Amino acid sequence: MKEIVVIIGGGIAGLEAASQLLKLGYTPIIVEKSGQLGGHVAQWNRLFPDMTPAKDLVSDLIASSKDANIFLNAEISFINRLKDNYNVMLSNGISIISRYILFTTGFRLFEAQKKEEYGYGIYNQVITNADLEHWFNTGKDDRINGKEIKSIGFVHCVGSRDEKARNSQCSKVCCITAIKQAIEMKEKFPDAEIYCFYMDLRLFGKKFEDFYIKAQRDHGIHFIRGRVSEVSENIDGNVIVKAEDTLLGKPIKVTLNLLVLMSGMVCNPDSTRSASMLSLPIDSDGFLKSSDNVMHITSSPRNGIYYAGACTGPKTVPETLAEARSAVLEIHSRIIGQQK
Amino acid sequence: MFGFRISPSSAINLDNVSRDRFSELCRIEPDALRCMACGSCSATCPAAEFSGMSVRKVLLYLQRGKEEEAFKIMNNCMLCGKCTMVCPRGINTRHLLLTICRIYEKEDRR
Amino acid sequence: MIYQGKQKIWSDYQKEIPDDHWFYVRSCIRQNFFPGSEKMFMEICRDVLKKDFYETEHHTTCGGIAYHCDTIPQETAMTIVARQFALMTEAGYENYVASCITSFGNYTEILETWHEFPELETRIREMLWKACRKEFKIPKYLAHASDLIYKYRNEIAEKAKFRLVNKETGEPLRVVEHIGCHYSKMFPSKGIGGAEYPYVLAGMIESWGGSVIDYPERRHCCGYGFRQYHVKANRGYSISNTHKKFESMEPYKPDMIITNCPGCPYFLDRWQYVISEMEGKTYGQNGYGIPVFTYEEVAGLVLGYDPWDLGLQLHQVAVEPLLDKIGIEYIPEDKYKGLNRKDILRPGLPANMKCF
Amino acid sequence: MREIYLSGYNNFVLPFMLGMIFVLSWCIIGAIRVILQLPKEDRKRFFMSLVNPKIMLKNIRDWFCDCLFHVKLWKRNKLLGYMHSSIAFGWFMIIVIGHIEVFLYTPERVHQIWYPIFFRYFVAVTESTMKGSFFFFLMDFFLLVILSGITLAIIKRVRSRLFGMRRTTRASITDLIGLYALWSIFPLRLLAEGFTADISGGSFLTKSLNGVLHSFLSDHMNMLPTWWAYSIALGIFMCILPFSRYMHIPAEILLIPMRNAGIKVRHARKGFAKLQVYSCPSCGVCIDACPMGAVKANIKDTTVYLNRQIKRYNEKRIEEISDKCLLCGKCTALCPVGVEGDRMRIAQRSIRKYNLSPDYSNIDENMLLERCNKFVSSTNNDVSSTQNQKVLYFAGCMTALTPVISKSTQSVLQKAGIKFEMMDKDGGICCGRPMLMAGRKEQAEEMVAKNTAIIKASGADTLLLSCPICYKIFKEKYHLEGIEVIHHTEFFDRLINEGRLSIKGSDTRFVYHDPCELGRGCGVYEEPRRVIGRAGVLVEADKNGKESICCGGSLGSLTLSFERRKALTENALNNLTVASPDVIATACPLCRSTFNRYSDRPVKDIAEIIDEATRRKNR
Repeated sequence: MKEIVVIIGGGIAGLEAASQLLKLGYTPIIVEKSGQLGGHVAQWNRLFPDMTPAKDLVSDLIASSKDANIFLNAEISFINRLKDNYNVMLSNGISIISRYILFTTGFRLFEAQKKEEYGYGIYNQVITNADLEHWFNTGKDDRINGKEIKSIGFVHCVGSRDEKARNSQCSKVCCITAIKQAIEMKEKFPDAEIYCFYMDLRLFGKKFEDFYIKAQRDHGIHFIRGRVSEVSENIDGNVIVKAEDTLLGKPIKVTLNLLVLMSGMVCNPDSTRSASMLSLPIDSDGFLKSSDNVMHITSSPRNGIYYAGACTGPKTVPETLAEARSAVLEIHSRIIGQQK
Repeated sequence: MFGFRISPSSAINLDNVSRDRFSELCRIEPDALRCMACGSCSATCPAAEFSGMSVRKVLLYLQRGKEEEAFKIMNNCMLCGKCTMVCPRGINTRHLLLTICRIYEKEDRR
Repeated sequence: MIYQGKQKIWSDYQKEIPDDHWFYVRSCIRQNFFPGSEKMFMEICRDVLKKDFYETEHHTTCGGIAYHCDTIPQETAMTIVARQFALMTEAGYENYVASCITSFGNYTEILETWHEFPELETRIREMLWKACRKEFKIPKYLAHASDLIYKYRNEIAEKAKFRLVNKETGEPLRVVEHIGCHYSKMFPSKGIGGAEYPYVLAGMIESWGGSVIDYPERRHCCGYGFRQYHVKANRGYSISNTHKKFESMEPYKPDMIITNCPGCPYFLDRWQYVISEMEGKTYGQNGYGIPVFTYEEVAGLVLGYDPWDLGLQLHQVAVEPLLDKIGIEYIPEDKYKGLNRKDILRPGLPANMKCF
Repeated sequence: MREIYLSGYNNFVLPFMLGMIFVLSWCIIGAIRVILQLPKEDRKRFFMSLVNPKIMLKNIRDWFCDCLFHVKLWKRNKLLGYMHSSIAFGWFMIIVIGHIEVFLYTPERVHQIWYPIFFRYFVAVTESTMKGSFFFFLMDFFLLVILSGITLAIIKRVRSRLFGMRRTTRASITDLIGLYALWSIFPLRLLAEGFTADISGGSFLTKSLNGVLHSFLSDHMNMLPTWWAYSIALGIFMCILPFSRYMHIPAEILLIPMRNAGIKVRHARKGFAKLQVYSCPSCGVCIDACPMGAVKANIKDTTVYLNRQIKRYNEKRIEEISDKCLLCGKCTALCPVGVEGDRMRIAQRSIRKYNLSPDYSNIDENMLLERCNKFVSSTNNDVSSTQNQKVLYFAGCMTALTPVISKSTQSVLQKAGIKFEMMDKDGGICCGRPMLMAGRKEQAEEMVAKNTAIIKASGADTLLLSCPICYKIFKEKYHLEGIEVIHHTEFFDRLINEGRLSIKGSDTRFVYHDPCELGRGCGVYEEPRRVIGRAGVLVEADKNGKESICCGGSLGSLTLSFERRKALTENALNNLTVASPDVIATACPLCRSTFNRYSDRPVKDIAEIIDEATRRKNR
């Protein structure tokens, strides 16, 4: 009999894992809470560093995992451990018995309205990175369309590295996302002055630094080291942003037609809920805790439970995909090992 | 009359900063924009101990419209080129400084 | 501005305020600056709303000004506060309401400190015992007087004779609400509406018919800042901050300013005169200033009290244009009549700001 | 000889005369203007030099060697040398002999200046004059020489590599007109004389041509058009001369005595600078010399183009060219006429207007002096010190970024038992050379004055330098009477010669890179080589010494960006490594760090090498 692997989460990690499991001859079952596959990446427009359309990546992944059993709009009602197996009960009444569960539950975008001082949901011209990608994808957003856009600000680290927001970790991809979006906006609004308010620029990945240099030199994007402390709205409905230029040691103030908040990655409460059913440990940052953060990032301390992607912490797309493959390989080795 | 006055805000209002001259500077020396404020230039500068010279700060001051401050710290620049040597982004700081001396003007002389 | 967004935040920051039985402590300075306010508060609470409010002549300053001016250490302030609590305990009250924002902030800060460091509370208890042989219970509820008016705002609105509406046009008055810094900036959860978009005064304005102006510098300090004003060398800094606020609210053409702090109405009111003398600029319409009120004065006005009984003649900025706008009647000749219609003399008029 | 025409005149001399009068008046007016534009003291110096027999003798030698024989070009490439000197000297000789003929045969015609040029048209050979067949022979001989030169010139236009030139100047339109006119003058002369050779007489060339021509064109009427053509070619050449590169011919005649009088470029455009610009023959030697030539895009920024743009008053290009230059001085060193490309560029930079100027008056030299004034107190009382030399070591700004150089230098000094103090241990004032190179002379002078005060007050008798950039300005612009200014390579050489340093050699193969400012700048070529020779095996680069290729890191260039310098450095490295050295040795901190960036083998300063070599012995 073909071994069943339950994959919780139909984002890119889940899809990639399913496609790899299929290639190895197993039966993956994807349980996806929402009505569509692809997770956060499906909402994105283009991916750094090569500006690949996110749509292409997601549709490739969906195509290569189409033979998996996929339950959309299905949540985990409960999981309990049998002797060697896990019994996964879904909200649609289906119950799956499997020896292997792969958590690809991903992250949740920080709710920007929690940073009250930035006024998301209060000031009309304050949007998030996700809203901006949505606009890139659909072209629909009254906060941008038909408005005169002469100045745009990007606030890095919204809800990241912020103990007050109860997320002290760095979300890793916001810096490069902000730069990517800043360049895209500059291309769309060449006359606009674009400001990036950052605390540290953390551009660790391949070609990320090139992006930064390009943004500076070719697009003239202003990088201001200093966290935005206060946003207010003026009588025209534009936002006034206050920050300190910490490199100059002077407070600065600027009026912006659009302020984009780079919401960070925070743990997904759904993955915490499912994890608690199996008494899986949660790390201090709220993400799932791997059995080892160096050697075994995809393993949990429990037999048969594996992790891949942003459920264990902020990850980039390639890292997520690599982890999905790596988790599949671990599952595979374990199945082979047990068959012997 | 009261023994005190309304002092102007020390905050820099980026809405009112004129960018014309800085754009002109960047047209001549586009690498100026590549500064990532690492501070190597300031650390190595022999004029730093005399006038607080720092190319990083000069660039920032100019971008924020604080031109007089920039001129003040540039006063002891000896054009020795150490900053050019250490700049990790390969900015031609010497030419940059010379260009500033050419295209900018002190307020009282404008 | 997305109003629903603010409503959501307001709903997140609500605090429990008992309806009745309060131990009331006054502010050090308000009675001098705006003498009608605290009187009006008691009158509204006791006489209009028939609530139980107790006050004692034995209470002192909370030590807040001295603490914020760095002239006493926090332990001293704590001991003073402990004594106030002892007075409340002796009087048999559990709910403590302060008229002063700095006091409210001071009490909140001390209670939070004791909560984090119980050993400090023990020490203060010992010190209070040594000093005056008193013991105290920590208040069950701590409120600022504006919290209570906020709580009673709808009752007041029901009894109101006037609304914050322009009599001529029927338009709501444009009101600037200014919250004292120590109300919720230190502990957002202790203030109604939180720190970013406090609702305490906005709620009053809304239920009394006005519309709130959301201007960019609404969070900014009034400019008092204790040391900034008390040290004369710093006064330029004090007025600069006030100036910044007025510059920011000017385009919205506010009809009035409502505050909930002892210092703010004073500085927002008096500095308008100083700015007019320095810069020749006034912020109200037709050469007048923008009248500044305490929330109690506004409550009194809408309830139909006589403006001169509320002490509005002590304001620097003329209130008459606003009274006319709302349609509140007053006798101009009585403005400078004190108790028993004694003439308290007309003050000299400013050079640049119109006054009556 | 007998005259055929009584008037001694024919209309065809008009084009020549027109050209002659034009070019002569142009040159005379130009020369007067140049002399008037000189600063007063320079003008005086120039006139004084003309009556100084020693200088005059040198002038004459230089006129012959440079203008006629092109000795510098001979040294560079024999074919190139022959090509130039054949035309120049041949033409010169034809003019001289032509005049001799006129003097001898028709002395009454001397005042008709066209007469010697068109002599053969106006005269017929007689029995008596056949004694002058010697002159006929000479005339034909030199004509042949010139024609051979012109043939080579035509070949050079197609295959310049045969003449040792990789790249040549792109000729301007006027240059081309001048060139074709020049090329056609002598074949036309040959043709014209060929037609008349049976009447006027001739030698092996003209006579035989005459025979050939007469075999199919017997009518003498055909000869007039050829004389016309010859005269027109001469006229065109002379009219175009002031506007073409051939202006260098008259300009150089004035340049040589001025240079020998010791006159320097003082103004960007006037006087001596103007003369240099017009003396540029556009030969293009500087194109191959220029280290920037490693990148093709830079070719248009060489000295020949600077001169051309100055002539055209193209300010934008003048600025670009002068700001880009590395100021390595190689074009100056190789220029056959002595145009000073580097000085000319500094002069162009110096006329730039700056709104902001640094001012160093706030710098307290006493504070700086305190950091290095220990001589007065310690050394004087040091009785044991046999040598009373007080060395003040100024490492320089650039050395601060290569601390190994100053550390090694200090270590070597200690081993040699030299008392020394560091002048800029905790930083100091820049020597001023970088500022001077940027053309801001006043600011540089302020720094020079500050440093001079410090050095003089320090009580030192020797100023030791590690950086050739500093060295050059300390030698040239500082007035440090009684204080010897010396570069560490020279100092080490002296210490070794005096036996105060003993060095153990090794079999490491070193190639020595001559830093621009040390070699071409200060003429120090031998000492570093001697020093290296003691420590290991010295091998040479392809181009070395005076022709050494700039490392590409020079402070001289204002506009060359970091990434555009890479190719220059790699080119210089390729030049250095032809003999497969183990180590690249240099004597400049800037060269060292520049090479180190891209080199595949270790790059060391001589100080490091010597420090290591002395350490070997101690072990």
